[in-house]
Amino acid sequence: MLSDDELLRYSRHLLLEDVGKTGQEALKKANVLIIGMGGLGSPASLYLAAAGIGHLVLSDFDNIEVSNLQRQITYQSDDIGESKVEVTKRKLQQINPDIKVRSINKAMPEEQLTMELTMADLVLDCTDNMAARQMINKACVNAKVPLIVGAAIRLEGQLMFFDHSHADSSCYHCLFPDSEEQTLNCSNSGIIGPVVGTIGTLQALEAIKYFVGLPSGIKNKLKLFDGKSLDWQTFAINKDPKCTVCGQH
Amino acid sequence: MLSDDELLRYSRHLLLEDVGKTGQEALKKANVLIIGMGGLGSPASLYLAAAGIGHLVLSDFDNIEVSNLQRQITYQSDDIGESKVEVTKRKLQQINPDIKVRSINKAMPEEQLTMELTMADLVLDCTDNMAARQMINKACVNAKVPLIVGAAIRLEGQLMFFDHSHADSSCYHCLFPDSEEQTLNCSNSGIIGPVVGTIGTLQALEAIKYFVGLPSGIKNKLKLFDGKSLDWQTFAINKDPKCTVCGQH
Amino acid sequence: MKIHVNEQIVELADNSNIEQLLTYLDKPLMGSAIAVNQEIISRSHWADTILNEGDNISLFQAIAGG
Amino acid sequence: MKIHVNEQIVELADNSNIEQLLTYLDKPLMGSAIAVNQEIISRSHWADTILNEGDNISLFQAIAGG
Repeated sequence: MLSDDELLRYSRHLLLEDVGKTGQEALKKANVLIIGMGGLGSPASLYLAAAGIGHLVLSDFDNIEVSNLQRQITYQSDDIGESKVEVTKRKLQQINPDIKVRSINKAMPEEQLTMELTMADLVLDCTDNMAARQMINKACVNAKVPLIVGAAIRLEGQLMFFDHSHADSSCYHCLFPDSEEQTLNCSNSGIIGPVVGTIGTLQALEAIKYFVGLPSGIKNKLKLFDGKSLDWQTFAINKDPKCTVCGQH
Repeated sequence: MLSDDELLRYSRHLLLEDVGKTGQEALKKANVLIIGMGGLGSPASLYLAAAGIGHLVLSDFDNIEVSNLQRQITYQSDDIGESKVEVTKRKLQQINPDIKVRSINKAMPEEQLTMELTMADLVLDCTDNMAARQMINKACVNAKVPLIVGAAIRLEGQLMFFDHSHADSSCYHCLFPDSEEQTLNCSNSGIIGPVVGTIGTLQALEAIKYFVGLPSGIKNKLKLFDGKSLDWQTFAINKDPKCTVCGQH
Repeated sequence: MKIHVNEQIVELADNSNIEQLLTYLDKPLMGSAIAVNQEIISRSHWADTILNEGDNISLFQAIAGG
Repeated sequence: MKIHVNEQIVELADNSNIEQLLTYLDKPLMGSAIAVNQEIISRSHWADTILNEGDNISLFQAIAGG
């Protein structure tokens, strides 16, 4: 049931046939785990809190640095030195006091992540390194939890949706089987804020669509974003039967 | 010249060949007028402030309402009733104390807009009604000021870039010659937050690219965004020689 | 002739122009834009733009919201 | 035969497979993904995927950043 305040707050959702009261109630019941509170996690968490996702769990181990402020729009100058998850939690509650936000101020080891997944309906991978991405993918495959992956660097972005609640879903490891760290990341290659912002915002969009029951256009697909041309390419990701993570090995 | 603090703050720009020190100094000198502080203006202004646009002018006449909070991520619950431009100005300065932000807390009549355009290098149309869009387009054509137009409703978005510093540019009126109000807007049709967020974020991206000297992929083009499929369509907008706004009438 | 309108096949008399298409589709002119093969056709050219077999027509409305 | 790799034309021996293309291009395998006509080909199929005249190949790197 939605309160009178909620009916007002979410009126722009309730007007949409694709959301309505049923959709808003589904958002209220939803549990989303967002891993990484940087350039992707900033807009993703802001939009999900604003939309009324009832339970958000935020995970990151970083403190806010001045170089984050160029693109991580949750943070302001006087937050420097504070924990990203604590500051984000506070701001999300200020945006939307109706939702519950829990923070995990550390790098989760695999066992803790697996435990968290028993309570999560959906995971957003908003991390910044290959080791974390592979670990999250593997844990979501094993726990059968849907995973929306975002990534960005320079003027390029990548977006994927693997619905691991379906056994025939492909996985991140089918696409990128290398666990070794890439040499390119935001700290050594740079990034334009709205590029990573666009990808994080679209992760939030796909999450909202998932809970209100709108089909995703990008399940088992990779979207490549070229921020120079604003062109998008779309690729189908077939399940690799020999995948050591999701295959019948 | 950039200060030591600025070198740190913008380090992820300075690492990019496409931005670098020259690009960052160009951002610092830039004057951008953002009209409308709603679902488009929220992310657009946050990303431009974060990126170090030196002079931002924000225009809106609305106060914050609870129904805005579902998507206008600059605002929080205890801002309700306050002026959108004043709250945004305060938050942008908290994100980036190095930039100058000026607020115009009213609907600008044409003469005031024309006066503002003498000080603006670029305008973002983040408004929510056809009358304002037509007036802004006409004023930008006459003042030869580049204009980046965003619009969104339900799960659909539109994005355009008209560089009115070039006489051969097409204009918004070549595309949509009707000044009469549309029946569809966010208040009566609803909107998903990250859809309008994606368009506003891309308006900021195009603005940053413009000042650092990166070519736009969308000049005289319309991008249509379908939030259901995440597909984008691109259309060329030819100048209409008979256009009553930009043609040789 | 056959043309595509927003990815639907439409059967139209040969040598029809855009205004005739819109009349045939009974679509509102107000606030509409139309593109032929990814190129917007200005309102002033709707009467003199003849459509051809296989053309891809996109018809959509202005969005004012934000 | 001629194929397109990231929109550049590449001349390649007939019946080449993806591994042979990557060797020919001297591109790093690590962190790379490859698509033939908009479909990703898993690493385990690079050796047995034969390319055909006119194929559109997309070759790109994993992005880890965020």
